[in-house]
Amino acid sequence: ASAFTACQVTDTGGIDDAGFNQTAWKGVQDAIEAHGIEGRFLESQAESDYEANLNSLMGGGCDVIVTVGFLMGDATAAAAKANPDQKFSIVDFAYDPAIPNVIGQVFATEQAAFLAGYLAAGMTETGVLGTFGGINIPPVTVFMDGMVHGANYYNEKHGTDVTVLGWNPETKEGLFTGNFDSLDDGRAFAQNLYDEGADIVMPVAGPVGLGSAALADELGTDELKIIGVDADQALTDPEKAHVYLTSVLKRMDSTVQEVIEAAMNDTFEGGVIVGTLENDGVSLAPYHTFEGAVPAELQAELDEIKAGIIDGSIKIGM
Amino acid sequence: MDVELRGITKRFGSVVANDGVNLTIRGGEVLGLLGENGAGKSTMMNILSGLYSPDEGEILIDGKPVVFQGPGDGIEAGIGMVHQHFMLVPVFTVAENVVLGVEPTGRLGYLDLKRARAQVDEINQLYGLHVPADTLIEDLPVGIQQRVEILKVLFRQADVLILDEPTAVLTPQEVEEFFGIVRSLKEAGKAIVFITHKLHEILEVSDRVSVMRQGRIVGEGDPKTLTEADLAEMMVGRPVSFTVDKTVAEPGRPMLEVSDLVVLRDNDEIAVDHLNMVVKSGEVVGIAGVQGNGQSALVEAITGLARAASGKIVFDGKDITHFSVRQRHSEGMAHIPEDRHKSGMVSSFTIAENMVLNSYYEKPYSKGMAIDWPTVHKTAAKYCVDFDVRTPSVFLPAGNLSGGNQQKMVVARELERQTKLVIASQPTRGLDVGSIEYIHSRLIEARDEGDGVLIVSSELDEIMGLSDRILVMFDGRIVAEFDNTGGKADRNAIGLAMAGATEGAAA
Amino acid sequence: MSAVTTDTTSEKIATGKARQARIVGGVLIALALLVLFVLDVGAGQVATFKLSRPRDAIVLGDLVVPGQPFNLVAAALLAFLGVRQFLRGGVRWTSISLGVGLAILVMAFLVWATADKSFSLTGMLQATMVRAVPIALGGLAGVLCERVAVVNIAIEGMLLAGAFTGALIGSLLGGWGGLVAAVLVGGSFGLILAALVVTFRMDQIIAGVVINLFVLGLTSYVSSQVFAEVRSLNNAPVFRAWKIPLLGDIPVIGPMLFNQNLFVYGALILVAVATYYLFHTKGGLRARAVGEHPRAADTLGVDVYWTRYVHVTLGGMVAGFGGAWFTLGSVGRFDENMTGGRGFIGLAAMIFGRWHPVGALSAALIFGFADSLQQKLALLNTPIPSEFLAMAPYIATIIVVAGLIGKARAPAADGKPYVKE
Amino acid sequence: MSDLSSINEQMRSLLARTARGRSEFEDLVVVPVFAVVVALIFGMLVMLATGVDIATIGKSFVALAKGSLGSVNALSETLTAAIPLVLAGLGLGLGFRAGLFNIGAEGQVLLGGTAAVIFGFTFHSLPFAVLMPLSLLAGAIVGGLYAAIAGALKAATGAHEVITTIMLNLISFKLLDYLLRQPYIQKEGRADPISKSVPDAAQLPRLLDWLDPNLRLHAGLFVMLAAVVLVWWILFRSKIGFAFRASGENPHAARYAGMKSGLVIVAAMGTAGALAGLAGASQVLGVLGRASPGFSADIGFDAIAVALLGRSHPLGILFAGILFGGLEAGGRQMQVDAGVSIDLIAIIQALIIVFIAAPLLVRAIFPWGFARKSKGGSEV
Ligand SMILES: Nc1ncnc2c1ncn2[C@@H]1O[C@H](COP(=O)(O)OP(=O)(O)OP(=O)(O)O)[C@@H](O)[C@H]1O
Ligand SMILES: Nc1ncnc2c1ncn2[C@@H]1O[C@H](COP(=O)(O)OP(=O)(O)OP(=O)(O)O)[C@@H](O)[C@H]1O
Ligand SMILES: [Mg+2]
Ligand SMILES: [Mg+2]
Repeated sequence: ASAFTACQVTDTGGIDDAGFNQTAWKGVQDAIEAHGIEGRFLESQAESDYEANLNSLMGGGCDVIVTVGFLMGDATAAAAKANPDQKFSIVDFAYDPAIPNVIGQVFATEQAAFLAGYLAAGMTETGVLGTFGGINIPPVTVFMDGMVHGANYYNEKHGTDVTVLGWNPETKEGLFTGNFDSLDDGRAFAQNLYDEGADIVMPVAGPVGLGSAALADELGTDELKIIGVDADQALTDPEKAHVYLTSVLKRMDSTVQEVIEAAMNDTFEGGVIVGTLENDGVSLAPYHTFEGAVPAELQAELDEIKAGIIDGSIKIGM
Repeated sequence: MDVELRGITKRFGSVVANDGVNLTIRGGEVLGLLGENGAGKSTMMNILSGLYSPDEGEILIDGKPVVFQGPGDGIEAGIGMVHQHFMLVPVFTVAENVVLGVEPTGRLGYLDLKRARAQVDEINQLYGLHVPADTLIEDLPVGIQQRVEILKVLFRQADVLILDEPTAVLTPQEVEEFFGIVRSLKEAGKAIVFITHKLHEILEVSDRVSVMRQGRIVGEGDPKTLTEADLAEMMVGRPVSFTVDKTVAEPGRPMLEVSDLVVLRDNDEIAVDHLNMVVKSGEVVGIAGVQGNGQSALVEAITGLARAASGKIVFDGKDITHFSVRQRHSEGMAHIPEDRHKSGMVSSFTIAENMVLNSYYEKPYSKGMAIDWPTVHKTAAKYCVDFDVRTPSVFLPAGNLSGGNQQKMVVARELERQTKLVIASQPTRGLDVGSIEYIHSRLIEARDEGDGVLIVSSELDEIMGLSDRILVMFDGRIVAEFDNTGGKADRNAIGLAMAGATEGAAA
Repeated sequence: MSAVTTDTTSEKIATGKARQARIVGGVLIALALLVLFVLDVGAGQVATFKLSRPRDAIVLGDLVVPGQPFNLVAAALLAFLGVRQFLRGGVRWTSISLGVGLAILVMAFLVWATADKSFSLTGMLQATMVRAVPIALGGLAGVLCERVAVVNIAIEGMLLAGAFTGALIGSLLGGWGGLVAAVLVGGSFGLILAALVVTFRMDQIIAGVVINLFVLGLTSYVSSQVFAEVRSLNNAPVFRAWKIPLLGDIPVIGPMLFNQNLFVYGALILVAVATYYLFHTKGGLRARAVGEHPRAADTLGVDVYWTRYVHVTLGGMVAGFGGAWFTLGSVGRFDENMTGGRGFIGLAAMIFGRWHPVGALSAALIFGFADSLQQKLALLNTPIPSEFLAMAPYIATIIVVAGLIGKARAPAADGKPYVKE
Repeated sequence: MSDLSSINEQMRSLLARTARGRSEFEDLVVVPVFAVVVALIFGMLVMLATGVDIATIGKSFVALAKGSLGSVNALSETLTAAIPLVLAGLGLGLGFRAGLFNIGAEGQVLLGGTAAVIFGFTFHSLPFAVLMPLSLLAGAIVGGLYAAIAGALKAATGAHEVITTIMLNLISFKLLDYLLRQPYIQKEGRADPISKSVPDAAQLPRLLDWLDPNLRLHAGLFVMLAAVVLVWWILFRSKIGFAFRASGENPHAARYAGMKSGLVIVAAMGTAGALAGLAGASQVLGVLGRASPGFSADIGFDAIAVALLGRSHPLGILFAGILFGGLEAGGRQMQVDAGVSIDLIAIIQALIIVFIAAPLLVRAIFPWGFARKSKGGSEV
């Protein structure tokens, strides 16, 4: 096989996790489509598989190996050090100091989530927003942080009193399902927030959020709207596309594709890619069905804020 | 209705339980069936009732051959069996147990318990059974449970009644009443098969007797012309002595002194009520009483299985009220429990393991934290030889032994040690005459070696035969005491005391 | 029973139960101190419980509870119960006192957590019911199996199979088709379990574990191979809530009981039917006899094997129905391992509910309550870490099982194979 | 009877052990072989049904064999995966023997592993000879104590161990999530829920890295083998084991024999938990090097199947664990070589257990290959 091959090792969530494994794989697929390369993946059932899976990819078949998630940080580093000629990239993780043959991909997710929080605060009719997470870990809570800060910023600007239920950035405590599997939890937790008055909810728990979308679908979007995370969920969950106000995009697919392209063009250099609003590594997805519903002024404010964040005049969480 | 069994053979693995058995059963007649433990009586009757299917042979009803696929077919054909081990659901009421399988129903499968109750009461009346229809089985004394079994069979309008050791758990009074029931059934034209180990019962109630040994019929006869000794010899194949040979007791120091003992049941009811008694070394004390009057609780308290709520238990001068089971055991107390299957043995354990069930931790069976298995095995083999436990190997599961041999195993375990006090509860329940003879002689031997022996039995014959002194227990207390030197105690008086009649005669 | 002479009453007869009663007394007093000192609410703070939601037909005002007085009263009540229990040691009252005590504790805790805040009580109760459904159905499936003495560890797998089938067939044939298919597939796994344990005399626990492994493997495999490619196969319609006219408008209780979807009503009806069946019909009597004393049932012509087959299959069907809830009654799509251990909790609910359908439902409701309570508390910014709040249902279960139930009695033949000669 | 030589003769025959019968041999050897074959055939059918072509199926079965047995690396992976399964399985088997159905191994693995990690990095300055064994011990103790909670509850109040251990599992997951956020435990300089790493001196050394640095087989192998012997000794040679077994088979008889049921329950649960804790410890000290959410990866649940499959006998558990380890390693290879989803392995695993655990089923499917039994055979 002389064709360029990109390989991915998933973490225990599996390739169809409706989260970072899937989004990263989409990056590989995009690269396949764009450049006619080959791609393959190995799923990990348990953490003890990471090392074994990486080992079985050594031996030259892969031009670049993409790993996913902080849990694979150690295993990837070890493999990279043992195989200095093999190119690696890890999603959602970075090394300090950098490893020469690994590109870390990290994301300033709070920037995009900040916009989502602002947007939601501008759109809510009840003055109450909600969010919940899978487990209380930074890759999850960074979304929730951004949302709360964005809503607070809206309150500051407009003198409103929009509250966000489900996360307290000071105490670092909030509402968590405790798993990333139980779609039913997604529905129940969204119902809980809805009962407390929330009309826009952002679930940050992988596929669990699909359960929240099912509730919104049933209640109707004037009652409840959902903000997706990671990918544009109006596209990944097309059947429920109409319930997503927007999605907080963490463009792992584009960074993965970028890494693959770097490897193909021999511009691969160990270090870190940081996805920000500025480089479109994170962003807000289109409103799709809500295109007409978002007022022009609000849209203008959002553009302004985006610019502010990019130029540093707006600091998140300060 | 006449039933004939022809050439019935049934094997369990390598055991031939029935070996070409022929037997005829006639309406209006009681057939007594005798045989040692494991002779194959229950197996044959289970085949007749349709529970087991025979490997060879056939069953003919009124001359026509029938094949039973299951007990349902047997019931259909009018054959009803009262099993040796009660086939009652303990958490169901009497009525529920009786109607199970032939339930009176309303619409939507509704279980018409009212009608069931009425039907039960009807049969109650007809045969004078006096069973309360609404009580849970587990709350009933065994004697009544026995009647429920009979009620079940009658309820299905059986013409052939098989009664497998129905009297094993009954008191003398209950046995008398039971015989009354049997006679009235016979008069009603039913065919009855009556299995028992008690020879006098056979003589008393049956019209014909068949004796089984090792899966075969080895003798038949007319009870009017046969004696107990004849029957026993037919059964065991050698002459058997019925009276326990024993010398006059020479009581020594008090071995067990129980004073003011109170024991509570699980539901906090009082089972033993300020009871006082003494057992001296070198004497056998028998406790007679109708089941349910606290005998079991008394034994449990003495052996440490139940807590004494108040009172004192002194064993050879030592206050053991708060000793554990194990401490009492090592002080020299031996305990033959009333239910060997439930608590006397672990069926899946080997015979060797069962032989050291409560002494495995002691020398010489253990070294440090480990068990010294070679020693255990040798000891077990010796015990088997000494106590005539018939088994091919000590490595077989104890559950494979017949009941008599299981009991001998338990007795061996308890009596082979150095003991000072032997507490034996129902030591021969369900055993054949050969085994009974053997175990009785062993208990007397223990007495003659200077042990105190306490026998608790619902079998008045056993109490009368073994004891030097008899205590009658009623409602948690000792209500009467009898000197039985030379077997001279008044049987009638004891019976009356057991029924609670002579409160004043208490010691 | 027997006439106890007067001198007995004066002496102290220590029984196990009396000791237990005294321990419970001590616990209650400790709870009183806990409420008094740990859950103490500042003067003038009020806890607000919202009884209606904006769109309810009959709108009730909020339930406003003055925090400090309420918790003082709660502490006093707990102390009274505890002291009474300690001194009198009334055996019969032990469980009741503990139950009441725990209820008071939960209320005091709620008031403390909600001081100067508010949450929707109605929503919490409705969620309690919803969260209880799969657990109750799992528990009911367990009851049907264990009543005929077949231990069903495979409830989890049967739920998962039901969920998967509901999604797949629901996508193809619509909700009702999916529901029927889920029930049938659940029933087939029941049948398989019955065949393995009854006919092939496999250890019941192994058989259950195996079915769980198998279903998890198969559904994950198919969903990753097929659903990932053909999305339309995993997009089933959801049965919507159906409000019963009038009853559904009753404040607080209405939304919980009368404004739910098919599965909630189904679960309630099934529990009622199963109770009627097990305890008031001929079939139920026979089934219970098979579970308690199979040989006795056999001697009376009840076909033990057939009875076990039928009930285990029925249990599987109930579990299949419960599984369909995850997809057809909740989110409309399947995801790997989406039942998340609810089957095992159902098993616990069955034991906790003493092998009785109503008991299993009640236990499931306690789970549901603890679960929805936990979600509310997470919103109230209590100083308790979210992980500990999430533990609440489980800890509550342990306490209740240890304190209230004691030795529950399983069907006597439970787990034992029956061998005919 | 008094004839001494006849008594000796009698004793000798009583002490003769019966030879193993043909049916035992069939159950132990023939049935498993058939079981594996049938399971693979079923696995093939599943693949066919989901549209996998024959060539790929062939490739995947070759990969399964290669990945589990076909090379040093495969054997190393098989044994590595077997270690925690056997350890936890031994604990469960011991519990089953004592009549305790402990579903809680998963939680005990989790907390035992976590304790080993915490102990390891806390006392990182200790030398290897001290730190490694003590870290293992810490895992065993914590696992044992955690299990003993369920034991104590059962002994004191009769709370059913199935419920309490299920609940303790769920609690342990949350507890671990919580612990991993605590600054003392969390990896330095990271906000992710990952514990600090186990220092080298606490790690179970790899045994074959002189051959190839990727061979992961570690000294936990010896821990596992020692545990097999130890559990065998406890169950069948020691006094406490006798009490465990007696209580498990017949609690009434055990009470009659003076065994303290409460003590036996707590001790058996504690021992079982200690073994599960050891499984967790060997996993973190030998393979993972740290704790993270859910690192136990269902070892505790798979171990239930291992223990049952091994008929709660230490040797049986050893073989069952190795079988499972082989399936895991081979399954990974299937994914690598043939691109077959790893979920398929779970299906094959389930089928193998079915057929091994139900000899009657295998006999029904394959009537040949077994000696014919006489009617009304002695299967009880
Ligand atoms: N279910 C069984 N499995 C194997 N062997 C059995 C079974 N039932 C009976 N046996 C064997 O068959 C033989 C006859 O047993 P059976 O129960 O018929 O004897 P019995 O005459 O009723 O004895 P007892 O007087 O003790 O009741 C015994 O050797 C016994 O070991
Ligand atoms: N499942 C079984 N497997 C092997 N042997 C059995 C089985 N069931 C019964 N037996 C044997 O059948 C014989 C008779 O059993 P049974 O249950 O009638 O006991 P028993 O000797 O009559 O005791 P008891 O009179 O106290 O009831 C015994 O030898 C017993 O070991
Ligand atoms: Mg018999
Ligand atoms: Mg008998």
